[in-house]
Amino acid sequence: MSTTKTYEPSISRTEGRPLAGGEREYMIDVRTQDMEVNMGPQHPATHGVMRVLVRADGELITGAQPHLGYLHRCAEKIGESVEWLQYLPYTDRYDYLAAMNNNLGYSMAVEKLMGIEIPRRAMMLRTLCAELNRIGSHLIAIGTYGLDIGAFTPFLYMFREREWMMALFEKICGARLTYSYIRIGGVFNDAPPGWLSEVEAFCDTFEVKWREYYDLLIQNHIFVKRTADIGVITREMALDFGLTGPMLRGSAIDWDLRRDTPYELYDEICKDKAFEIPLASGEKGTLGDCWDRAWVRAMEMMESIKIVRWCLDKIEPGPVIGDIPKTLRIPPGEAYVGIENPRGELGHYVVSDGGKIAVRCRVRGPSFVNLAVLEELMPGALLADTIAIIGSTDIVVGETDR
Amino acid sequence: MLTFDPAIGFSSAVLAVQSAESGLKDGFGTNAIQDFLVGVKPEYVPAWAVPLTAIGIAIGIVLAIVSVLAMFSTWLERKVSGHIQCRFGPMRVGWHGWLQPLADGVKLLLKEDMIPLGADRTLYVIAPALVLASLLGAMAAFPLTETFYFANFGLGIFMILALTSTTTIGVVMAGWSSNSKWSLYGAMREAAQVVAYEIPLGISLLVPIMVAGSFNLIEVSQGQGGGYGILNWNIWPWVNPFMLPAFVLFFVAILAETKRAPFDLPEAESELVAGFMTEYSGIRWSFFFMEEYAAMFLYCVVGSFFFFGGFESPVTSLAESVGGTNSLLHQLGAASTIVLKGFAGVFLMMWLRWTLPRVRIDQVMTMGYKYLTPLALVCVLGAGLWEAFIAPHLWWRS
Amino acid sequence: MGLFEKQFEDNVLTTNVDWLLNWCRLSSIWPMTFGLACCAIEMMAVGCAHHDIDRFGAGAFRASPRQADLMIVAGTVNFKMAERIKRLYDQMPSPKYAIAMGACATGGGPYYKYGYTVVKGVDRVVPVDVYIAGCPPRPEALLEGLMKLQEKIQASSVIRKPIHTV
Amino acid sequence: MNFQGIYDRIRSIQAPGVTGMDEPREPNPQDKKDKGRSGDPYVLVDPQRLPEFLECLRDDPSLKFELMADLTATDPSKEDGYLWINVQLLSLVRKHRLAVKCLLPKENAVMPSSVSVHRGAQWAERECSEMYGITFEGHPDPRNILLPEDWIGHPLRKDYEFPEEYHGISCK
Repeated sequence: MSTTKTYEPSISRTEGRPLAGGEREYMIDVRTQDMEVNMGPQHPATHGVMRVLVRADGELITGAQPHLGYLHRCAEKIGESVEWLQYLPYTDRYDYLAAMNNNLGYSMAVEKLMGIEIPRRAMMLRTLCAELNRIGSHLIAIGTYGLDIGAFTPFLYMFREREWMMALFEKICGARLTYSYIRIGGVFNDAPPGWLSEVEAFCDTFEVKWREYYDLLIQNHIFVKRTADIGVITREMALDFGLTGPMLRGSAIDWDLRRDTPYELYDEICKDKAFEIPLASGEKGTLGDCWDRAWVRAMEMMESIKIVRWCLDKIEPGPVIGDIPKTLRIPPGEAYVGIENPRGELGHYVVSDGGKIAVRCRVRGPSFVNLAVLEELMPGALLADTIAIIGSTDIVVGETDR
Repeated sequence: MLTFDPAIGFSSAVLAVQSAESGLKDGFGTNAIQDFLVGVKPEYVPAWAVPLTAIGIAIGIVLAIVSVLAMFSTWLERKVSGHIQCRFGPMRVGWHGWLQPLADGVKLLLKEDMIPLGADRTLYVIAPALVLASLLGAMAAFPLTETFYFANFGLGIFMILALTSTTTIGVVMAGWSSNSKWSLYGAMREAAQVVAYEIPLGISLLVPIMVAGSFNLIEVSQGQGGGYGILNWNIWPWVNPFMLPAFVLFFVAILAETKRAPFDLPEAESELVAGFMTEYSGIRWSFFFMEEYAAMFLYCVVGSFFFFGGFESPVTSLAESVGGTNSLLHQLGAASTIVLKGFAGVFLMMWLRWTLPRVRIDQVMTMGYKYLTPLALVCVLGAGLWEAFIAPHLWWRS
Repeated sequence: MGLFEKQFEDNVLTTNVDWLLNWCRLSSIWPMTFGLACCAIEMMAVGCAHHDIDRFGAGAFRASPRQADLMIVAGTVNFKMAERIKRLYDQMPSPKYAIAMGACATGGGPYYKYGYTVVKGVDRVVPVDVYIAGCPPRPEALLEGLMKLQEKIQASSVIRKPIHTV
Repeated sequence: MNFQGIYDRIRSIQAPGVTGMDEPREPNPQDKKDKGRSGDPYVLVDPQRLPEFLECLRDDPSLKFELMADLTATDPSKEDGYLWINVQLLSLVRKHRLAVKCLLPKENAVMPSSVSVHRGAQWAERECSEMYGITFEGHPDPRNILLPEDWIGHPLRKDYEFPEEYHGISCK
C-alpha cells in the first residue's frame, strides 16, 4: 500500500500541557525534530496486530493515531450469511479471551427476539461460566499488562491459574478457548459429575493466589510508579467516548450492566448483595489513571469469585436447554442486548425478517469503542507510557477489528 | 557466512596493548604464564618472544573465559527464569539442557549474515566488535588468583571501569548505524543511562577503596584477609558502617550499567522491540549478548572484590592453612571462591530480572542524578570521616 | 556457510558434520513473538508453565525478526496484514521456518467462504513448513508441530549435496 | 424510565427530527402473513437532524442520554431503497436505554456527523462509512478504519460482490 496520507497529530505542540508526573520538567525543555515511529502491527506490546503511528519528540509523544483492521475477519458479514445457530462459533472468535461472554451476549439477543424462557439451571451455568471466563480474561489482561511494563514472571503465574480454568471449561464443553457452550435457549450440556466441586476447589486456590498477584504486581512499587498518573481519563472524557466496563469504573463512574440493567440471574445476585462493583478512588495518583484501571480489573476477579460461589451455592438440578429446533426461524424484529463483558458493554444488535438467516448481526465490541480514547490519551506521554496506556485499555484485537 | 569479523582482531589488539603495558610496568615478572614460559624456554628462543607468547596465550584464555562465561550464563538465565516461573527451562538438549548454549551458538554462527539496506555498513560491522572488545579488554584486569592474572594494574579498577564504559560507544554506533528508529531509541537510552550511572558507580566504589587504600584488586582482596576469611570483609558494618549503603548504590548502578532489569531500557523488549540490537542477527547479535553476560559477571566480580572479600573466604583460608600460601590448593580455593561469588551476584541479578517490572527513562535519570549520586557522595564523606577519626581507635581494624 | 554449502558428497565426515549442524539448528529454534488472533493465546500458553516450549530450546521468543528462526503464524491473516507478514518473513535471516498454526493460517478456516478480507491460507504469502490443524490447536499440537519441524530440519542437508534438487 | 415514558418526554420537549416510533407487537391472528414484530421499541428520527436530536437528549435533565453505546447501519435488503442508521443510547444516571433509528436513502447516503455531540461516534461513523458507503458530513477524520485504504466496494451492503483478488493475492 503506497497511499500515504499527511499525518495530523492530535495536538501540534506540547506546550501548555499540564505535567503529569512532576518529574519530567527537564524532558519538556529538550526539543528535537519530531519523529514518526510505527508501533506495530508486529510489536510485542500492541496485544496482537494493532498499529499505532506515534509522532515523537525524542521520548515525548506529541501525537498518536491508532490504525486498525489488521485482523478484520468480516464477522458481521458472516452474521448475515450463515444461519442463526451457525453463527455461534464465530462469536467465540472475536473476543477470544472471553468467549463465554460472547456466546452469552449473542444467545441473549436471539432469545430476546424469540421471547423464550431459559431453564434456571442453564442460567446458573451460564452465569457461572461467564464469571469464570471473566476471571480468565482479567488474568490475561493483568498478566500481559505486567508483561508490557516489564514484569515477565507474574504473567506466567497468571497463566498457571488460567490453565486450570481452561481445563475446567474443557471438561464442561470440550474446548480450551472457543467454547460455543452457551447456546440459544440454554447451554450445550449439563456439567459433568464432580465439576462443580472442582470449580469450588479452583475458587479456594484462586483466592490465595490472587493475593499473591496483587502484592507481586498491582502493589509493586515500580508498577505503581509506571502506571499511576499516566493516561488519565476524566469522567467527561469517559462519557464522551462512550467507554464502558473497567475503563469507566477506573474513572469512578458507578456503572455495571450486571447491576444496573440486570439480565439472567444478576437480579437475584444483586438482591442477595453477593458482589460489589469495585470503583477506583485514585489511590495511587490521579483518578482515572492506568493503575486505577488495572486495580479495578484485579478487584473484579475477586467479585467474580463471589458470584461463582453464589451460583455454586444455589444451583439445583434441572434441564439445561429448552426445546430448540435445529434450524431456527426467528420472528421478525430487531433487538439490542448489551451485557457486561470483561472489557465493557458487549452489544449484539440483531435484525430478523423471519427467516433462517439474520438480516443484520452487529457486534458492538467494547475494545473497539474503548480504544478510540487512545488518540486523546497519548499526546504528552513518554514512549514507555504509550505501552502502559495501550495495555490499560485491555483490548483484544479480534474484537476491535471483528 | 564466516566472513572476517574484526571483533577478535580488535579485541586482541586491545588486550595486547594492555598486557604489554602491564608487563612493562611490572618488569615482565609477575605474570604466572610468563613465569612458566621463562622456565620452559629453550636456549635458541630469543628473550623478546616470551612476553609476546604470554600475551598470545593470555588473549586466548580471556577469550575462552568470556565465551564460556557467556554460554554458561545464558544457560543459567534460562534455567533460573524457568524455575522462577514454575517451568523447567531447557531440558531436552543435553542433560537438563546444558548443551543449549552450544546449540544456540553454532546456530547463530551459521545464520545468514545480514546487513540492512539502509545501514551504515562500516559502523554496523564495527559496533558489535567494539562492544565485545572493550569488555574483553576489561576482563584482562580480572585476576583469577593472587598470582595468576593477565594484567595487574596499580589502578586496576579504573582500568575496568574505563574499558567497560566504552561499550556505550559501540552501542550508540550500533543504534545509529542500524537505520532503525527502535535501535536509535535504544542507543540514546543506553548513552543517557550509562553516563548517569557511571558517577554513582565510581563514587560508591571509593568507599572500599578508601578502606583498602588501594585501587588494585588483589591488594583490596588481601586487605580483607584474616578473620577466618569472612569477618574482615568490607561489607560488615564493624569494618565501616557506610559500606553497606555504598554496596547497595553500587549494585543498583551495575544493574543500570549492564542493562539488566529493572533498568533494561536500552533493549526494553515490550517497548523497543529489541532496542539497539533490533537489526542485528546471527553472530553479531550474539556479541552483544556475550557482552551483556560477561559484563554482569565482571561487575559482580568487582563487587565481590571490593565488598565481599575477594579471594577471601573460609574455604580459601582453610586451603591456605592446609596447603600453604600460594600453593596450588590455595590458588584453586581462591579461584573458585571468586568465580562463585561472581556467579552469586549474577544469580541475584537474574532473580531481580525475572521479578521486577521495568522503570521509565525519566525515573532512571531521576534516580541516577537526584538520589544515587548525592547518596554516594554522602557515603564517601561518612566513610572518610569514619576512616579518619574512628577506625584508628578500633582494635580489630589495626 | 557460503563456500561450503551443499558442496560435498556423502561420506562419514560430511554426514556427521551435517548431523551436528542440523542438531544445533533444531535444538535452538527461536520463534518470533508474533501473535495474530485466537491462536496466539494458545501460543502464549505453550510458552507458559504447563506446556513450556523452552524445554525444547525453543522458548526464546524474540520480538525482532532479525533474531528469530521460526515464524509461527498464529491466527487469521487478512490482506492488510499479509504484506506485513511477507515483509517480516523477508526480514528473518535464513535458515528460517514458518509454521501455519490453526485452520485460518492453513487455509482460511471458518472464514473461508464469507471472509472477504481473509487470505485463504498464509502459504499464499510465505512458504510454510508445517501446518497445524485445529481451531485453535491445542498447545500439545503446537509442540508436535515443532517436533515435526525438527524432523524436517534433521533431514535437511547443510554441507552435503541435497538428495532432491528442488 | 420505560420506553413509553421516554417517548412521551421526547414528544413533550419537542426533540428535533422525531418522525415516529415503533413498538413490538403480537402477530395478528386474523392475518396469516403478519408475524408481528419482536424485540426492542425504537424512535424514528430524521437522519439529517440526528446530531441535534442526540444533543437534545444528552442535555435534557430527565432523559440524560449521555453515553452513545453504539452507532451502526443496516442494509435491510437488496430491494429496499433505504439504509437504517441505528443508534443505541444509554443513560447512566437514569439507568435506561433507547434505540434510535433513521432511514437514509441509498441513492443519496449523506448525513451530518454526530462527532460534535458524542466523540465516541467517530470510529463508529468511520466504520459505517466504509461498510455502507455513507458519507458523514463534518467528520474530522473520514478514512477507512478496518478495510485497507484502497479497498473497493462497501462489504456490508447486500449487493456487495466479493473481490477476485487483492494486490496479487487471490481471494478464491
